[in-house]
Amino acid sequence: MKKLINNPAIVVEEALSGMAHAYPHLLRVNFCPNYIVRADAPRRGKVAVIAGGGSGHEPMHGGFVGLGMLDAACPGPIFTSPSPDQILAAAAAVDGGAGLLFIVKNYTGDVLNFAIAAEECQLAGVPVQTVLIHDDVAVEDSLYTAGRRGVGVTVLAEKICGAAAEAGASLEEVAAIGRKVSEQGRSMGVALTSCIVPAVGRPTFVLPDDEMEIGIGIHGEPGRRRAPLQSADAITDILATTIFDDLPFTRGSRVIALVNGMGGTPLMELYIIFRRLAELCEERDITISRNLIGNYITALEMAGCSLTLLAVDDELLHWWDAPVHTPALRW
Amino acid sequence: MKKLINNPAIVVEEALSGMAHAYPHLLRVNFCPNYIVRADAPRRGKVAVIAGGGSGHEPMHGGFVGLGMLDAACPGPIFTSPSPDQILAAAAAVDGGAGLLFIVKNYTGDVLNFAIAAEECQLAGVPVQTVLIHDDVAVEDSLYTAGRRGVGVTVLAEKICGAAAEAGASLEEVAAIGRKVSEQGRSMGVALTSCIVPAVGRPTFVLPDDEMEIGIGIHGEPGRRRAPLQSADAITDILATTIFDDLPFTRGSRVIALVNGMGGTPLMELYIIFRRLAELCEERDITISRNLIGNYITALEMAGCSLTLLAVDDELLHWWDAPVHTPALRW
Amino acid sequence: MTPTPMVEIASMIAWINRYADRISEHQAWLTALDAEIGDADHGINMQRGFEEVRMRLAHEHVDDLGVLFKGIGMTLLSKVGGASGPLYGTLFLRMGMVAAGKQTLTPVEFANAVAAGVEGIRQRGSARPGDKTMVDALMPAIIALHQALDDGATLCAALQAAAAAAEAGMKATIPMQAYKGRASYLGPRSIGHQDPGATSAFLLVQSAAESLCAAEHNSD
Amino acid sequence: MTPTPMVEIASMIAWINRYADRISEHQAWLTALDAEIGDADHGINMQRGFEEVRMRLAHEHVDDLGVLFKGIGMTLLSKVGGASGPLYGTLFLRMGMVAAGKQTLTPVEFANAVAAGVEGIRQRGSARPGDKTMVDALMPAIIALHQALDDGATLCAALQAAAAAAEAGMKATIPMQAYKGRASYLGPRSIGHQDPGATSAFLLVQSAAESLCAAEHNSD
Ligand SMILES: Nc1ncnc2c1ncn2[C@@H]1O[C@H](COP(=O)(O)OP(=O)(O)O)[C@@H](O)[C@H]1O
Ligand SMILES: Nc1ncnc2c1ncn2[C@@H]1O[C@H](COP(=O)(O)OP(=O)(O)O)[C@@H](O)[C@H]1O
Ligand SMILES: [Mg+2]
Ligand SMILES: [Mg+2]
Ligand SMILES: [Mg+2]
Ligand SMILES: [Mg+2]
Repeated sequence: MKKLINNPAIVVEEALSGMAHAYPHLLRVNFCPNYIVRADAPRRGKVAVIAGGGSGHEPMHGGFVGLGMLDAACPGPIFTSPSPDQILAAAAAVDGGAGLLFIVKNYTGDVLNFAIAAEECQLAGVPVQTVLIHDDVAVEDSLYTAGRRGVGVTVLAEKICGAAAEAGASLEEVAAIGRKVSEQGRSMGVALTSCIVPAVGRPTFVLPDDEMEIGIGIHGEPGRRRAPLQSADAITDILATTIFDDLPFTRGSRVIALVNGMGGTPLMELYIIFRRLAELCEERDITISRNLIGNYITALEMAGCSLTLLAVDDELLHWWDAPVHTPALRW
Repeated sequence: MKKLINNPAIVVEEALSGMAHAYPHLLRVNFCPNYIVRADAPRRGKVAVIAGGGSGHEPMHGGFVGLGMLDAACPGPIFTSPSPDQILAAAAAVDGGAGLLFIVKNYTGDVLNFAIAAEECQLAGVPVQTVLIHDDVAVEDSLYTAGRRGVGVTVLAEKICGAAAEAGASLEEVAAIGRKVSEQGRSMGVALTSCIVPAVGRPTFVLPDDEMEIGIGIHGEPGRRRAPLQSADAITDILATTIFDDLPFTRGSRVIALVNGMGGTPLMELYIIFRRLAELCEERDITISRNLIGNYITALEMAGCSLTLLAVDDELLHWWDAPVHTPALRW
Repeated sequence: MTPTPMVEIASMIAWINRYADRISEHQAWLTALDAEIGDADHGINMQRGFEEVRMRLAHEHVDDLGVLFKGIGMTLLSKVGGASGPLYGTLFLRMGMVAAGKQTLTPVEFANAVAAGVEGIRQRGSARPGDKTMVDALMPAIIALHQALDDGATLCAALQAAAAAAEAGMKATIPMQAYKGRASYLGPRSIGHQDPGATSAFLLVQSAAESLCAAEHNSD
Repeated sequence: MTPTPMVEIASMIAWINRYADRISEHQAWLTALDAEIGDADHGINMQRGFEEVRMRLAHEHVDDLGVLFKGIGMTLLSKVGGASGPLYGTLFLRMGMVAAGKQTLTPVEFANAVAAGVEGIRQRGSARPGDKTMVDALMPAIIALHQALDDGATLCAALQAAAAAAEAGMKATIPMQAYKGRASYLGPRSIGHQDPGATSAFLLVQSAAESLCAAEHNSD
């Protein structure tokens, strides 16, 4: 296992400590339980936007704490959702009296832990709304399954809800905006390599040199199917058309496009993917109004990428363009 | 070779095409010869800041084209410096009548190609100044060698010179600021893996699972020495103390610190490195006034990192803090 | 006829400590199972949680089974994380509600407490039998436990029957396609792998049988 | 005594085309040598440049050796990139200056043109013999070439002597530590590897010998 770490047992804490040293003007880090909050938390009268999930997806979520995005992030152990007491402690630190918005990726662990925390908050009289992100079109959706995973749309939802909350929108308004994002965004990913969970020390799966995993999530797990490695264009075609075939991308729509690296893929390759995605959108008369290209929601050092398209209107673009100042997203 | 590419022969062109699609408001891409210029080039009366080098180091340099940073970037083939005609064409596209500043990393190829271009410009009556970046303390410096490589300081010099040029400083002033940055910055890097040059298809070198290369550059080449893999803290100690032992970091100095990923290293690991670097600086009474943590000057998908420290005063911090709007750096 | 041996606090603590041992022994195995169809952390999660439970049990004196189980549940909830943390946490929290205020339980009361816990897991996770989760080991176990006690078996014998049922349930997850949890993302590719949560659940029941049979033997 | 055979444009084009063949054949080898102590692109760079040269030569009619060499130099300058582009580019640009306006060269004039080119490389790159660069193959070659011509050898024989000297110079780079170019960053670790630029330089001289000997033979 080749990693720049000291001890697999404390990678999360040491990384958090690095963030605390690097961004004191933006955020504060608490240990035991671990959470990250805005430097100026709590903001009185503002809806507090809280997200969390396993670590290993950096910059998500901690890198999105700051003005116009998250009030708090709750990092669990690597690939393991945070616990309710962690979420509750973060919530207490950022509660500004206007309610809490939980942005939760649809994984059983995240859903259950945030649900327990939400129940506790409600019991204590603190209003909570939860926006569930479940955008991965690789996963079949049904009433009788765990449903689709939450992946790239999470980043967009955090930005957009964060902007609305910063502007003073009410909890119901921010939640409604978040649900709109969740409904209108779709993603799909591919892996060329697995990754190594530090405490495990071996790759989660092994891929021959001429194969790829299609329909992966963000936890170094195998995907929906294994296929022969193909060209960047062919891969983009697979991901993008699966996304297009799902609702709600129609001719004439505008989208925000995220070409996301999984942690071990160079930016150059993401540009090559974006090139093809732009062609495909043009063929379908879909306008890429905004884009984001880089490592935003990762799976440790996995090589691969994911595409996310979010259908937007003027309202969502307005919140997208609103100022943001966090370690990983700033304008 | 597992890469998200279509054809090794045209990776650079396809990536440039992706950039052209993604950032039309920031930059324009020219093909044959390949160069990237600011969308609003040429800026009349402004010193044009031009950099270039082999591709494979993304986001450097193309990702730094835009307001407050580079006027033009000349991307060569992967790891191969651009040619004089490429540099001349880019120069012609951004020349605003106030002269050209070439920021050149100290590699024989870059130096020679930019020197030939500079001679041609001078012949044509266009004033050119060249700032040479040679910050890699892993390399012994001497009159009789090629000298030190240019690595991380390049990013800082491009930002700082770009800010001064944007503010209307003269060619001599911008060049003097660039030389100050070059004199006051030092870097060193480590690799945990090599990388694969697309046209080659095999890793440039092979490292056993328990070894690392210390003192690497940014071209996937082996470093000064091979050593047993150590902890993140021990590695940071090696890199940082070699940097500290070189001029000009004294007690009480302020620095800009860059913890740079080589392309395949997750952000989490860079945070762990930054944590230790912050401790080491504190022990030495060196204040990290600003920091940058992420992939800024890379070697394709190499796993590893480099540290850069730049001793700064109020003037350099002023230019550092000035607005910048490029694909990869923005505030 | 000897009086029905009661379930004591000491034997519950013995059960949990034995389970913590089993989890440590099998951590790598549970994680490897999770690597095949999940995210390679189940053993790590469970070990983190049960080592914390073990430590707390060693330092706290408890004389109420409700308090004991609730404490275990809260610790699991805050230390395990992932899907298994809230689920195993709920199991013990519900057991704690049933056992609140008691220092001993009859075997049937114990079985009822466990049944309430398993019902809590089903409510939280809404997994149904056949979805390839821990429920597939726990449901058969609780049915076998009740059945054996109804048939007059000792708690030891009943738990042995429950462990056998849990083991069969665990193995039955191999041919199943997952519909809940992370393995469901794999769709048909989840077939052919044993569910890690069903495996840790079997170990839990097996540990109960081992430690309570030892307790029954000692009290003879 | 037959008149000294002159160096013609056609044989120069044959030389360069033969060299382009050699580079293609040995691209992987040159790149592999560069992977050991450089950045694994020397063969790729040279092939890119000389394929472009070959293409232009096939499409352009030239009847001035100065124009021919200058064109080759400019193409190399714009297509090879890296360190070798400006260096080999300079070699041919300088040869073009010496040969300007000529349709043929005597062997001595040819040797002088090459010598001017090598001197250009030394000026541009400021490498000295022993620095482990292409200079270590080119300097001995040019000395041997002049020497042989002085001794009355035919151009073919003189170029064969030059190729032998270049080969020895190339091999002599193996034990050297690099002080110029990318290999210098490796310090003592550069010892024990053959310099890729010295290797491509040897191939250039060898190609000259091969193609000019063939020309001399044809003109017999
Ligand atoms: N909805 C559910 N109901 C019951 N058990 C579940 C459910 N979802 C997952 N599980 C169990 O949890 C186990 C995985 O636990 P763990 O790996 O610790 O958490 P995570 O899946 O979050 O990484 C699965 O093997 C399965 O038995
Ligand atoms: N200063 C120099 N003078 C002469 N030759 C040099 C010099 N620097 C490098 N070279 C030659 O260039 C070769 C490398 O060329 P190439 O790999 O194409 O360029 P780069 O080093 O820029 O990748 C070296 O093997 C060496 O022979
Ligand atoms: Mg997990
Ligand atoms: Mg090169
Ligand atoms: Mg798991
Ligand atoms: Mg090279």
